[in-house]
Amino acid sequence: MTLATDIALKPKDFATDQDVRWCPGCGDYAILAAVQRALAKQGIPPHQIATIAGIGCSSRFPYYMATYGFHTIHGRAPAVATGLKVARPDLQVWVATGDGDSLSIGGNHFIHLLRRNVDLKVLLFNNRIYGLTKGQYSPTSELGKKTKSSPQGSVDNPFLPMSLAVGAEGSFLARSIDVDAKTLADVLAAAGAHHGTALVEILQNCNIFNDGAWDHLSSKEFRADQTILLEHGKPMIFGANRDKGIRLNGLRPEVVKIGENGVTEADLWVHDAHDEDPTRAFLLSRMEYPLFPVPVGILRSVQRPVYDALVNAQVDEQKATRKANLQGLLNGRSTWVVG
Amino acid sequence: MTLATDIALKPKDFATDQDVRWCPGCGDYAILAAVQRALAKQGIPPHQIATIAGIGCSSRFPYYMATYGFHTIHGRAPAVATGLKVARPDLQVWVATGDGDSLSIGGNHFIHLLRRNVDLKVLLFNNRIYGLTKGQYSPTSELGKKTKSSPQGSVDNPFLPMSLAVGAEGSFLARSIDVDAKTLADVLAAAGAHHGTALVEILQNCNIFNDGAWDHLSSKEFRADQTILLEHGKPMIFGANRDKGIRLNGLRPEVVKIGENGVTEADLWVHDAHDEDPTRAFLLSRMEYPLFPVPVGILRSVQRPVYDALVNAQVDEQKATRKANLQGLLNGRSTWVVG
Amino acid sequence: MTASATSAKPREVRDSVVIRFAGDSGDGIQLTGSQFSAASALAGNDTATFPDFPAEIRAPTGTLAGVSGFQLHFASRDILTPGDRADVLVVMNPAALAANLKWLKPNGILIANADSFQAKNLKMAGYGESPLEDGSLADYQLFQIDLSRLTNDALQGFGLSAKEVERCKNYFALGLVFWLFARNGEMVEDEIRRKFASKPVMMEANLKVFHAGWDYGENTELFALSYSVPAARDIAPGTYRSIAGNEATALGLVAAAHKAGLDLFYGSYPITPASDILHTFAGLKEYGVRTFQAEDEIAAICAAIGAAYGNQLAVTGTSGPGIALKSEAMGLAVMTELPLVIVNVQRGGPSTGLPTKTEQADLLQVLYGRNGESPMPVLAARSAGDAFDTAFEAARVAIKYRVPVVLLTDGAIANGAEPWRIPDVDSLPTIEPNLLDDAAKLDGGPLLPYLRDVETLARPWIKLGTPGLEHRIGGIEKWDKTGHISYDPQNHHNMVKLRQAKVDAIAAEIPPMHLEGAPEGDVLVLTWGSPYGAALTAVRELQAQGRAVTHANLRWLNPLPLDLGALLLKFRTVLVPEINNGQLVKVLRAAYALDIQQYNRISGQPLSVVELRDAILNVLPH
Amino acid sequence: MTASATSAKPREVRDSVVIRFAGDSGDGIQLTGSQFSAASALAGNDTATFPDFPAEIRAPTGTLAGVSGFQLHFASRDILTPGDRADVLVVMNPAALAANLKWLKPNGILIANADSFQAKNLKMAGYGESPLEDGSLADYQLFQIDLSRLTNDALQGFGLSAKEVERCKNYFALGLVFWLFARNGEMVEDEIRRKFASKPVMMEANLKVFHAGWDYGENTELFALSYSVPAARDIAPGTYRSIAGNEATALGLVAAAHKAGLDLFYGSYPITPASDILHTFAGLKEYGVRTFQAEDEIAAICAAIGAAYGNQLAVTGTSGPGIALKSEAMGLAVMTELPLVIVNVQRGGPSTGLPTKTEQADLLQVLYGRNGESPMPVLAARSAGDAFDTAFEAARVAIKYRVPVVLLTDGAIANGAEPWRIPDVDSLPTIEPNLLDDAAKLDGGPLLPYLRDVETLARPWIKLGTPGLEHRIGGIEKWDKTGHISYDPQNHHNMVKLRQAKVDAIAAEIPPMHLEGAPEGDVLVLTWGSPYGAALTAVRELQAQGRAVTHANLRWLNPLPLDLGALLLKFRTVLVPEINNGQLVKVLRAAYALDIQQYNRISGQPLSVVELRDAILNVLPH
Ligand SMILES: Cc1ncc(C[n+]2csc(CCOP(=O)(O)OP(=O)(O)O)c2C)c(N)n1
Ligand SMILES: Cc1ncc(C[n+]2csc(CCOP(=O)(O)OP(=O)(O)O)c2C)c(N)n1
Ligand code: SF4
Ligand code: SF4
Ligand SMILES: [Mg+2]
Ligand SMILES: [Mg+2]
Repeated sequence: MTLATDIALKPKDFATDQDVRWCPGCGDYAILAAVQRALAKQGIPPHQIATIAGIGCSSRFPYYMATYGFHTIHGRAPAVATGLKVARPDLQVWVATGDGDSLSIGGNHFIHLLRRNVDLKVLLFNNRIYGLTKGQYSPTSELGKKTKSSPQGSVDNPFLPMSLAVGAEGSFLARSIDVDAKTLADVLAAAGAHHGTALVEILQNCNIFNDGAWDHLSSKEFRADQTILLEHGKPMIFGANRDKGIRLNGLRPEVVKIGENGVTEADLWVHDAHDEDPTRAFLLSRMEYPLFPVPVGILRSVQRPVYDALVNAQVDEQKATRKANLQGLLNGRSTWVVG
Repeated sequence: MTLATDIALKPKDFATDQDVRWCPGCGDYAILAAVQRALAKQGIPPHQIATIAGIGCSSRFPYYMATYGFHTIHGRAPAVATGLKVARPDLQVWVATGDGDSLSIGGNHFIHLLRRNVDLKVLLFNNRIYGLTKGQYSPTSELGKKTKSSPQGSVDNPFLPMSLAVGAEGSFLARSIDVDAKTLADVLAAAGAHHGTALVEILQNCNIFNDGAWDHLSSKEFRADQTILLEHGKPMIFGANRDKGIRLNGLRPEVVKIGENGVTEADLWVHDAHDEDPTRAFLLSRMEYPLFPVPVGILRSVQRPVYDALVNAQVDEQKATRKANLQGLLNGRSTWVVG
Repeated sequence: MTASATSAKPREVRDSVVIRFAGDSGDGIQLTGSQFSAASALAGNDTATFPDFPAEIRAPTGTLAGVSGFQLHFASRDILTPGDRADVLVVMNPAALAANLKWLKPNGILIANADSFQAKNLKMAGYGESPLEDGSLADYQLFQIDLSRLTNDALQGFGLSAKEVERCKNYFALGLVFWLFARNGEMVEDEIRRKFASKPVMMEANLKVFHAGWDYGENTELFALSYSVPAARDIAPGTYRSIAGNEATALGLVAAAHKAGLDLFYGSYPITPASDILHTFAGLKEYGVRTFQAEDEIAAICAAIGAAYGNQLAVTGTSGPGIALKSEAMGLAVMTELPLVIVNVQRGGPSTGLPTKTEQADLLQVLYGRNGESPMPVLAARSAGDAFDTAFEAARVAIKYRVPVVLLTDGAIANGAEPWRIPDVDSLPTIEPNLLDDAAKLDGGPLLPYLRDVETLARPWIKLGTPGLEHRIGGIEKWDKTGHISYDPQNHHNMVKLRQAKVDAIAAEIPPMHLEGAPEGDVLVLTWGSPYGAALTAVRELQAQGRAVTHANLRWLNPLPLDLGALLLKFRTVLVPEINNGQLVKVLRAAYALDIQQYNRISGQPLSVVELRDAILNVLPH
Repeated sequence: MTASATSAKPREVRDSVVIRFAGDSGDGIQLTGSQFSAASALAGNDTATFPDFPAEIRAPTGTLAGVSGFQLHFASRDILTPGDRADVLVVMNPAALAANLKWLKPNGILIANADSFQAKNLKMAGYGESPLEDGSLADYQLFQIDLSRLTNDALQGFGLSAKEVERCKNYFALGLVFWLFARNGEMVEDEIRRKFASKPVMMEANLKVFHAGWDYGENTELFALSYSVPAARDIAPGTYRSIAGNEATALGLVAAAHKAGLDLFYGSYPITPASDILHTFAGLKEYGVRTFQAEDEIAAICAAIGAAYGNQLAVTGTSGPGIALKSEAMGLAVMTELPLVIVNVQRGGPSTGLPTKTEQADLLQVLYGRNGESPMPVLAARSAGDAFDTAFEAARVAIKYRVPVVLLTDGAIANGAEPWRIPDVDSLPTIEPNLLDDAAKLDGGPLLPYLRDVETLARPWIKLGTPGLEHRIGGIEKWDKTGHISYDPQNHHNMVKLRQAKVDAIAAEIPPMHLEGAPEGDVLVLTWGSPYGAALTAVRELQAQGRAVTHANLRWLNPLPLDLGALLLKFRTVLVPEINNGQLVKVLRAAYALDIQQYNRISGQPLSVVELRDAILNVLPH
């Protein structure tokens, strides 16, 4: 595995000299800055990192990261990254992808990556739109959304990416918002440290084709009341006055007011990110605006066997127990001699 | 929509004259018979039904069904069937697919079908193996499984198809076993009646490449104790002596003995297939051998908007409100005359 | 007073003018260009346009990467290309100048938004000193205009923010060029009124600015004369409109569906430069059009195949990378012999390549990019308007022969608009889908889903839902006639030959080659797709000089026209210009074992008249 | 006493024999065939085999669909094909007879399991009366043997179930043919001992039955004489083994990885007939082989591309439909210029086609089946053993030139085994991966990921994880040298030409064409892939008759050998036999604008010597 160095790294050590070509005001800028900061803090030098992306505005990410990088084809970043990670477990591999890239054309690789639990860190830029192709609805766009390709409103029921990821056996699931630098820093650090597939959904604003899609969560005005920051081992409290909480009523989470109707902090759901049972993560994945504050932070983080490690362990084990002998291999089981 | 006829249909009305070419002893035979019986009972005549399949042993299904039929390409049956159903909402469309066909190469179409809730009935023949290509592990094969392509044991963590389907917003989820004719008949009837995507996972024995994969559930000896038949509105009871049940302890289902430690039927989890909240279905999807009896029957059945119906409604609405005028369309907004 | 008032200044009459607008992606260049183009068409000019998009959605303002261009050729005669180089270049900022000056003819008119030539913008465009001041533009007629300031002046008292004012400045530029070329501004005014119907202040502001631009031209002494390009005379009579290739493609297919009495199904996944076809279809539900924005290109074509099985006119469209993904399913359509139209709007490759640029390098892919012997008819449109007819023809053939058919267009055709003589719907041929929709038609015989029509070799298209016509199809080899699965060796051989014969048979109804020029001579310039216009223009120029050059264009790439082989032999040299590395040349050499000359520039740009004239001169006897 | 004891009956010496075993899929036909084949090889014969699988896993017992066949040609001379028709046919049931009689030569030996010719089986095979009794087999030497009863008799007292007894009967048949051709049975006995090591009763039973078969031949009066095929003399000296094409492919690639000092990555998704490559690799982890059974073919190639970027010898393998799916990613490999080997084990198409049958119809697909100008080297193996060398060569070229390379084999090569002279590992060429693995190598200059080697035009293969060599690649067009994204028109043109030039440059190291026959004459028979053996055999026969016929085989399909064009001109006629509709012919005509004759049978079966001889005679001057 990659190791942190002693030399202090700075965010600019992770920046390339390429002009950044997102629209002015795009949420991607903040994410790029956050990732560069997080990597600097993590301390693994750029040459031990690879950044792999598909196609989309967000997928231009590798060009701006002074690591090794690969801007692949639409939807296939998880597959390319899987091959790279299996071949090179010594590198830390990040995947940058959009909601179209990962959940539309790349949906299959996305779910297979999660079930295999390959040691990749996946940044899913969810702007609920196809940015690069200029504004068609995506698999996370809301029902009824009017876009160029859905003038009467979309009739495609959207995915909840975190629900899909739970169903696909995801071991690390986190969410943040482009403008929420603090939470983003925390989840990126945790993703970097996770061994296995670390999925980070980042709610991102596309100010050109879907401006304000997340305003109800991201604006300073609403954020405290309409999101909830998950902290492992802590009761689930939110609100500008931190006077609201989530209580579990059987299988059903409900919003309660602390201090009202006899509700105290002790009644609240205590977040357990490390619960082996994915049910809590599933419940969190379904907490949606406007009925619930939307969870940000780490929804789930559990350890389970890691694909690339298992593959390499089998190779090592076979190398140790069965000596390679190419001539013997070519000879096979039975030979005869002519002449 | 298709309508049941008055003329009584017989299972053989749904059988073709083609030789059935599965291996002798294959679980697919029982499923074919069950489907033919279910369709006869349902009463929609063969010409109002289409059977669409991908590639695999199980995907040969259409050749044996005297309905309209299409044996497409590997993994793509949901997509072909979606196009057909959107174009022809008057037909009842069944999809036959295997665990490799639907969850490996076809995984993306599978999850998108479920989220869109296209009105298709999907029979997922899960034999936990690639039958047609002669025995490689599949996305439902257990970790450590030794096959031709995994001589040291598979390192691919499997999907739980029902968990994946819940995560993908499935509206109707059911499970049965090839040899359990009674449950199979019931879930097939319910699938036929459901409006939306009806997914039926059928645990199927491949006696050539994965013989006995489901013996722990299917054999008469074990079935009563290791499966549990879900009945909407009824407490979850199982066991040869019907003396065991499932109780919900907060978020955690647990197996209890009725009559022991003061447990009565009233303490048991009452199955609610129509719960809008998918959490219960998720919990059921994770009840696995050997810790739990494996649920068979209908895990979930809820109504939500149906893709093909919505598409056709928009077309009808536009037809009603904006008169088609091809010449006007060709003329466009501004024209000029020459000569 | 509208901006259509007559000018008091002297007016010079020109035969044709090429004008190029360039600015930041945010500057509304495409809109400005289209409106000028529409007004020219309304004034009776023939027109051809070439929008030149940046690859980024919005690169940072002022950068080279963010420059958007729109070139328009308008003339008092029949023209075929957007023009090689511009007579007039309008630039909104230094980056636009830097990226576009190479397109301006020597002594051409250069109108520059002088306001924007400040240090920061100059630096982003890679300039040291301002080119407006360092004498480097001496070879052009430079007009420096403070567009931003003038716009601001015009809008005093409107109470608009600086940003809002800035957004109006393209109408100042438009007003000015309307004056310069004596265009009638009513259309623009109508458009402004429609667009800003809900924002009366902005409506008034834009109208004001548009007029201010016109007045500026008329009143300042900057411009000594204006120009006029009279209405074209050699244009076929009829009712015309302006149309871009993607829209024409969609309309051609809708018309075919209408003429066949079928609903249309379009399965697609967004991709540049094909997405506008999806957008167009999505707005045509009242014509019985269903669109399916699929999860990927594979699902898109598979759903279309399902819809074809369900008896709709099924269409799927994409660009090159999407065709690659569809190729397995294209084979399924070949095997199941279902009608299907596959539109490929070609762009620069390989791989992601140059998504916003044009190219013709998918010909071999659509001909051969499938496993097994998998023949498929292939047609190509030569221009935006021609896309309508070619799409209609593709659908007609698909339905008649029960085959998947490929329709090729490209980025230049897709986005470039040209005047289009609107066909009379009644005069379009009727398409007979001829569904097998009644078991009684079998006359008591068995249903044979692969029984063939003697003439077309087509199998029946069976109406799903009909009692007694239940049948099954699939991708495994089929027995002739019954359509059952067959592993029989001889049957496979026969079926391979039959599928080929069925495609070959279409050649019988391809009209004879249309020649522009003599039926024999020194050089035949043979084109397919978008080089048509430039090639024909170059050939006409040379013909006017008395050279023995003929032009012909191929709409049909597979099968090839029956008379093509003989035609090629009639010329000393056959020259094929393509925006690829010589793909049609490969096809022709393979078909006729003849030596053929090629001209290729693969730079993401349309071929120019000048380079083609030189290329022809090169192979002409000296 | 083993079954190798000498026979007391007279023995006729034969030069070569073709034997075909046929029975139900459950009858162990493939095993029986392989063992007889191995024993023949051990006895010094040259051998060639052709397994003929049913498409179904296990069609119901006794049906035509379930018949499995295995044909073996063994001879006392160098042979190249499994033989057109059989001298001996062994059938286990009526269906096997019905499906295979057409392969038996007139007066050939027909050994029938008479027990199985009962009403039910006869009916399933489509027989009315039993062909054993109705005189219809009068043209053959028919031997009716009650295999089941005799096996049962032999196993009295073993306490086996009827089903178990039935499963032993193939060893009776094997013992009998071992006697008939005087083969040494030790190998079979060893194999039985190994296979049933954990089931001693079954081990003894099978040994008993095998001997019983041998004894039956020796003792009954049914067979008057036995045969012997002496060891071959004209075979190159060396150590031999029997190898099937899929295994040879895998071993060739492992050997190349070893010689390059690299680990090997194989990304694949199971598909007939390529799956055995995956199975072979999965068992070779101690050689540094990592296999990735992907979720689909797209993931398989993409993962391989990732591994290539990560500096392993990356390989992906599939059959035709899988290539169709991989084509978009193949373009990515072209654009990123990474070493990658793409194996295509061709099968019958189009679409799902004939999955278990052989064909050569993916040549155009691998050459052209990608968007844009996307050239890729293509090699084809001509036989099972040759797959080793061709695979090695494909890997060598991929590494040397940093290009994706296609290796074509086919169903017949993949599953057919032939004797293979085992190469000496030390004598295999070393491959120099020449990684750029140290920033110091840049000599202070900037890292230029698309800087080209002057000779090969290869770009550096940069060792990931090296400080100072961080760089980024991708599918968008790149600037020459820097590898940055570029939309520059002229650069795109140059890069298209460069990618083509790089592939073309490989031709310089392709050895001159190897000819079997004179360097000029009446007919050149030019093959690629599996028709090689039959074509060469036919040519040799005709040469023996003094005809001016020459044979040559193409390992390289792209680029074509530099001397090929001139060679073709040396013959009055060039004849290209292919199991497709004339794909190489298209390529050659396009390359050389020459008329070329073709012979095509597209029936999922190998071409035969006889038909090729006739085809050559057809174009020979009379
Ligand atoms: C095979 C293929 N199909 C389609 C496209 C066109 N395409 C590029 S990006 C994209 C979707 C972008 O959406 P998303 O992944 O959400 O990224 P964003 O631009 O919003 O960041 C599409 C459809 C492509 N490049 N390749
Ligand atoms: C594109 C493509 N890839 C691979 C295959 C080979 N293939 C056919 S069926 C199959 C998997 C079958 O497994 P499953 O879907 O579980 O069906 P089963 O045979 O077990 O019923 C595979 C890999 C194919 N036909 N097409
Ligand atoms: S289109 Fe949207 S997502 Fe793309 S760069 Fe612009 S603002 Fe960002
Ligand atoms: S291989 Fe298995 S799944 Fe396929 S037909 Fe045979 S028993 Fe059934
Ligand atoms: Mg997006
Ligand atoms: Mg299976």
